[in-house]
Amino acid sequence: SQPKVEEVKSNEAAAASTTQEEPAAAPAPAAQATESRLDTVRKRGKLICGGNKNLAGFGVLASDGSFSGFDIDYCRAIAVAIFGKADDSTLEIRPLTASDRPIALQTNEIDVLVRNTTYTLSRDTEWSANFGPTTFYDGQGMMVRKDSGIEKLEDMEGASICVQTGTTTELNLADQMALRGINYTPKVFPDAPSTLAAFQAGNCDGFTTDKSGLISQKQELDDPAAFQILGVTMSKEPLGPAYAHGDDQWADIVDWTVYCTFSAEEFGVTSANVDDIAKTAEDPNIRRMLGVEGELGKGLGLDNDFCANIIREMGNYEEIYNRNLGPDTAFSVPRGLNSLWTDGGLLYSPPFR
Amino acid sequence: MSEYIIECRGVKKWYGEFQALKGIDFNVKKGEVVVILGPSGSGKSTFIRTINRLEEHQAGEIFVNGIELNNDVRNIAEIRKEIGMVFQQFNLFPHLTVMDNITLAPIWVRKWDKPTAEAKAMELLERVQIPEQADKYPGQLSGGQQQRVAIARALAMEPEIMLFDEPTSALDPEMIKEVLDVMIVLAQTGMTILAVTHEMGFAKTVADRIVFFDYGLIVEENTPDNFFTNPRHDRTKLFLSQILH
Amino acid sequence: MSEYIIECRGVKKWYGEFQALKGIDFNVKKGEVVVILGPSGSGKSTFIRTINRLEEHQAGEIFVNGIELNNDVRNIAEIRKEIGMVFQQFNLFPHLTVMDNITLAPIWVRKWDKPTAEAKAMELLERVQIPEQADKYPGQLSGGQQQRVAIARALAMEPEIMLFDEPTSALDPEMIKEVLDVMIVLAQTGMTILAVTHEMGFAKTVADRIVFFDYGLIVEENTPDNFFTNPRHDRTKLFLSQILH
Amino acid sequence: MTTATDINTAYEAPPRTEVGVLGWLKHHLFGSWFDTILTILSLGLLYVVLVPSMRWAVTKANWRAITTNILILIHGPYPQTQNYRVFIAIGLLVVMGSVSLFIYRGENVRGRRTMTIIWAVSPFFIWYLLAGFKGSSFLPLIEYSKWGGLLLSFILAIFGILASFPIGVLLALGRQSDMPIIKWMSTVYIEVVRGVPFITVLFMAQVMLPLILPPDVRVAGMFRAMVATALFSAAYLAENVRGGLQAIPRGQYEAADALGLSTFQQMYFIIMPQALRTVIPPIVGQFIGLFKDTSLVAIVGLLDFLNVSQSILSQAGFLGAQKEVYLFAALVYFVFSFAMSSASIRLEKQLGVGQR
Amino acid sequence: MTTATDINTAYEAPPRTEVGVLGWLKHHLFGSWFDTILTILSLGLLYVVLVPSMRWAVTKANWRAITTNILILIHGPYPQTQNYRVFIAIGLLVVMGSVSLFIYRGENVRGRRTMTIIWAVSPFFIWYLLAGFKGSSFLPLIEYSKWGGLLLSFILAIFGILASFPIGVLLALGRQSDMPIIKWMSTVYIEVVRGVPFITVLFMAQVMLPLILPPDVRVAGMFRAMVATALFSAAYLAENVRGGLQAIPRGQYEAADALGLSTFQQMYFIIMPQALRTVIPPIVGQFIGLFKDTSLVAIVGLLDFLNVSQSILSQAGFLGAQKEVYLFAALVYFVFSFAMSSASIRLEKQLGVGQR
Ligand SMILES: Nc1ncnc2c1ncn2[C@@H]1O[C@H](COP(=O)(O)OP(=O)(O)OP(=O)(O)O)[C@@H](O)[C@H]1O
Ligand SMILES: Nc1ncnc2c1ncn2[C@@H]1O[C@H](COP(=O)(O)OP(=O)(O)OP(=O)(O)O)[C@@H](O)[C@H]1O
Ligand SMILES: [Mg+2]
Ligand SMILES: [Mg+2]
Repeated sequence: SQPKVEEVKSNEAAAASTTQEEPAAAPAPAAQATESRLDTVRKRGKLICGGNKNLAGFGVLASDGSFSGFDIDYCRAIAVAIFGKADDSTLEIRPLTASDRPIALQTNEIDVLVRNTTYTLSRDTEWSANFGPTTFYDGQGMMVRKDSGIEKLEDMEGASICVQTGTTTELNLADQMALRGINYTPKVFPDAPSTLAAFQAGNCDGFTTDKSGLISQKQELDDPAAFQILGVTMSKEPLGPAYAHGDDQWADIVDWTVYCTFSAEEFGVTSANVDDIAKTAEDPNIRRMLGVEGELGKGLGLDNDFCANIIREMGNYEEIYNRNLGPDTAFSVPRGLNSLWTDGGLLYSPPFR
Repeated sequence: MSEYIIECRGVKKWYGEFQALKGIDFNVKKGEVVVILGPSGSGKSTFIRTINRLEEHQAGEIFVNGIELNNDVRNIAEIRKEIGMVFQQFNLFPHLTVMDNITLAPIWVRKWDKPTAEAKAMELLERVQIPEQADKYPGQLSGGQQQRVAIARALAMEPEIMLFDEPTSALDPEMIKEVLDVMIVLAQTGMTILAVTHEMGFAKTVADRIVFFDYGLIVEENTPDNFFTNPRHDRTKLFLSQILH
Repeated sequence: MSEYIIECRGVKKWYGEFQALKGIDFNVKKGEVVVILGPSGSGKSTFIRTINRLEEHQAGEIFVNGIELNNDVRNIAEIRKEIGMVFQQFNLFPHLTVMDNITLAPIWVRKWDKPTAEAKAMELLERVQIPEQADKYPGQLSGGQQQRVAIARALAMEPEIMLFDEPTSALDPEMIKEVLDVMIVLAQTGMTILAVTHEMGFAKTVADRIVFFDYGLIVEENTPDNFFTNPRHDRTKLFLSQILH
Repeated sequence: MTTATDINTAYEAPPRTEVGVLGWLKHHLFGSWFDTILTILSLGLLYVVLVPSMRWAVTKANWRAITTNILILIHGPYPQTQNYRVFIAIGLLVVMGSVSLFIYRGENVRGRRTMTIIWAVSPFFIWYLLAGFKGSSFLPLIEYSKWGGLLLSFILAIFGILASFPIGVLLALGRQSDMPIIKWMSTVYIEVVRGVPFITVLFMAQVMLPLILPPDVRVAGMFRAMVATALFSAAYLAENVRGGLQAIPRGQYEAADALGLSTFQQMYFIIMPQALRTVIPPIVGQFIGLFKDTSLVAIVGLLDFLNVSQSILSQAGFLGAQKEVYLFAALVYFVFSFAMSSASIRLEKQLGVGQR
Repeated sequence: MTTATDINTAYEAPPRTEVGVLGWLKHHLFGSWFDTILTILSLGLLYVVLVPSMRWAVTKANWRAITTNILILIHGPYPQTQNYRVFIAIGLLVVMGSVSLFIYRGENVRGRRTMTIIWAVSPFFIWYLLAGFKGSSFLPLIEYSKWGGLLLSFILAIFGILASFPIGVLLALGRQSDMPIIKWMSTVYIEVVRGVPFITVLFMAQVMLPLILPPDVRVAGMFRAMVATALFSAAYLAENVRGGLQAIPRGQYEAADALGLSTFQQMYFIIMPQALRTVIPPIVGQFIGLFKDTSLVAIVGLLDFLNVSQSILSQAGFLGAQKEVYLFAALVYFVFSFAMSSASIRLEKQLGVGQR
């Protein structure tokens, strides 16, 4: 039944037919086809990026009214790729909740979604969306009180577990516990703060979400030292940008923006040295990436030096990571899988050529 | 035709299945003062209210000043301008001052400017002898004063006809006198008046004619003298015996 | 002491800074019928309402049946059981049937059982001649019928004293007669009655005594005959001249 | 002129200006050109809105998102092996409701009294039917955390309405009281509670309560939400009732005083029935609001109807079914709100509020 | 007995049973043993609740979460280099408010008229002050997506109130209308909108609107929320107004008719002023509710006050500051709701609703 569902869904999103009248819906796809997403964004003068405002380290509303975080930096990077800079005039962050993000994508409210969204097959099909390269490899973990005596999932027979609704987390939890034959009571909440508050208040024995989230949210607890994160990883949670079906040029722009940050780290290009390297580099791989040689950027419909711009403004992957999650932050999340393939991690950029 | 300012021919009126007026033929000359009497529920109020279209009649014809009262909204508006009405319960607008109560319609219906309307209002308040109450609210006045304001409000539109529906029956004895005095002066100035009232003193002294209603019909029409001393109809006699206890 | 069922000594009452009663000395014997007259605002209602503590007096003493009216809640309850009151505006409970209006207090205050209370109510309704209206709601009755229900409601508590505060002044002429008839019968059965009313016929025929109020004081106290034909005080004469127009 | 010698007490029948359905239509819908235009316009609007909606609903919409999940929509995570208990409860209420329609219309006093007792007892019966008993194999205990869906929404709304009613009435009386302490306390309560968002109250209850209570006392989230709902709603109700109290003429109090009724009797028999009657529309409006606000309890982790609906959207297979799910949820809320509203209008008519 | 020969029209002064503050206290707070117990109990309650709360607020609480973020709480992501515009707007309103207090109390008709005109013009002025102009360097354009915090909550609430008022009145009149089409349409609108949760309406607006409009026409989320708020609130308002209309005696309509006032004049001068006056309490209650419901607009991606507050909880420095943030938010909502409520009670008193 899966393909059938997909067909229904994609038709529906594309044809945009709802309770409104049929005829008005018909021209919609045509109109979209004539104008590429890139043209729309250029004409508008700004990129609209769906983000989060409630996840520490990934998407937060800062005291100065701007958004910041790992995901937000990727929104910025895309804006830089298109406009050469990312500020209020070229980028708008649209804070979304977990359950309205697919609608925002489908209705073209946003151009791209970078909101700690796990890439899964059903989302790929049923959201009528595609996913770009994974920017953060996460896995679901479990946090418990240190004095609870729980050391592994198997100790959680009969326990209650706080989990946020509308997420893959909720579904993974069910799968993993069923797999292990553990009975438990899920307690679901609509957003991250209320989920954590319930855990803090002692309403549940365990608290589950992506490990990166666990690490940062542990800091939000009154007494972080009284809690521990179990070693188990219950799922694969590849987080990355997502965009609506139907515009391959746009998909390429988002994808290569991400790859640009990977490659830059691999080649040791940083925001500090990018201009020097552009002048002096001899490695044709680096020269092509930075737009000194070849027409790669033009091929995407962007400026030839789009990647140099990204690195100058945002830095390479390592800089972005360290700025938001690295050792100098409150979270200090170890790189782990999020290391370059050369360091035994999973980050791997196809060649710029 | 133009002899009468009000002409009614075969006026009938139903409330649902209940017939309140059963064919009233009745005319009033300009300047006449007519008192309507009758037991409770006989249709007095209904009749007087059909004349300015507060109730719609379903059969018969009513002409006021030669204009027929029918569904034509302009006719109704035209006729209402010429008819002032005073209710038993005063029906003053409690949220407006006495002055505003009186000037509202002249300003918005007759389109007078405010100073003109206010001058006229003060003149009328003097006529009903409460000029000092102009800035009070109705709730701050006694019943007699309220009813006099209601009369002034109706007169402010300079109507040719005044309708009174039991204007004194919600009042204390001393206040009744205040209001009757105003009505008597009004009658003497030549205003056409149609009044439902049980004040026999008023009926005797100023009415040109007395009309007696029962069961939605005019049972007797007579001069005041004859009506009280020599009523033609048995029903009238019975009624008088109860009233004049 | 026990000669009088109501005794008032130097009763004074203020509304804020305004003094409504200025020292009333006044006694009523059992079975007496007293009519209270006076211009509007003279304190008649205030006085009659202090007797069953609807208004609190601030100086002087009031004894009913020998019990003093003071802040003691039990005394007030005791006295109210013995006093029935009929208001100008009837004040029936619009959401209850006539029967329930009448039986409510006997059942819940006198603690009678329901059949007893209903039998008594029917008896009273027959006395005021509207037994057929028992199951209607007040809104479905004419004013005269409503006031008769109000009288029956007050009588149902079998009070020793009945207070009437202008019971007929909200009524049409024909209905006034209905209510006065009931009151007259009541007076003839020996009930102690204190009535504020401007019905001179009632005052003349059944009152044992007439009391005239002005400015919060008793100006004149007299027998009906003397009061109307030979009033002692100038204020009384002025008042009578206005009433008897 | 006309001098009737004999009084005609007979009546003529009123003239029939409009006959039957066609006459009514002609008179009301096409009475003037303005009416006619309006009628045509609104028919057009209906067509433009309804036809494509219906077409979408019939051909395109993926109602499987609803049908597959109908059980959890009705009762949330309540165990499906035991859910016959929920349906028995629903059936019971439907039967009681239908029987009541007859009984309360009729004149049978005994029957009405019996019915009233049944209504009074039924909440306890239904509660134990749903909750069960510890260790019982016939009716095993179902923990409160398993109650969800429409079942939970109803429990919250009904409890909220029933409990806020007396509290609200007392608060309204308190605010009118002569005793300054009672007056102040009522006023402060009303103003503070009205002044703070429901979400904040729920959240505070979530964060604060465990700090106040001894650590081993745990109040089920459902009870916390029930109490919060009732206390919150009571403040609004109090203001509505106060509006009704202001409409009662002084004469009613005086007549009751003069009859010797105690303050309580006066309130219970005379004042409250009239005061409440005049404010039926705002009270019903508020109860409808309360019913809808029950969805906010998601914040304390309860799976009420709206939250169950939303959680369907994260099920693989129905990730894109927002329109269907939200439409269905809106429809369900509408049906129940409309039922309340209609019942209240019938009640208003019966009590004759609109007539004067 | 007493036969006054001369009428005494002089008055004595009333007896002073209580003198000054102490007398008042004695009379009201310790009048009976019941009063006394109540007084002591409530003082005790105050002590138990207030003292530890104050101690926590002064010694333990980390108010830096609020102070650091005060600007975004006030105006959200509005650019801080331009935010003097917000403060000018606030200052202007405060000045206008204070001046009005004097002017509307006084008798100066010209002054009152001028003030009214200023009030009528000020929204446009403030709007342009805040929004700015494209390309202007003096007042550069600030996009609507940057408006947030209390600023946004206020704009939504004020627009909601102002716009729902006329719509609600028209709907109420429509529902009372003799023309069946208008009556039906009003009734359907009122019942449908009241019957559906606000979140659902917002969500539908979110999903449906972009599908209806041409793809390059984008309605800022703020406008969508404004319209949704107003339309939603109007349905509730209509029912409240209808309650007020039912309280107007028929005589008022008849008197207006008899004077020859047109239907519109009758409504405008006679009926509405009285109808609205009687339903001030429920209307104010509803507006307070509206103000608090503005927090639901988070669903269309707007950063209203409550959402900004919540997002503070994810800032690295204030991860555990739930209590402070929620308390502060509750306090802010309370202050404004209470101000509305107090203003309404003053208005009620001025208009003499409570007296009869
Ligand atoms: N709106 C109405 N609906 C139904 N019946 C009505 C209505 N108004 C009046 N009636 C009935 O019509 C009849 C005539 O009423 P009307 O008010 O004209 O009598 P009336 O002579 O003025 O009596 P009263 O002296 O009591 O004012 C009465 O039987 C009354 O019950
Ligand atoms: N609640 C009140 N507050 C202030 N003043 C009042 C109040 N009730 C009555 N008064 C004043 O007390 C005086 C006496 O009022 P009362 O009602 O006793 O007069 P009355 O003789 O019954 O007059 P009427 O014939 O008009 O009923 C009046 O001047 C009145 O204005
Ligand atoms: Mg009449
Ligand atoms: Mg009086």
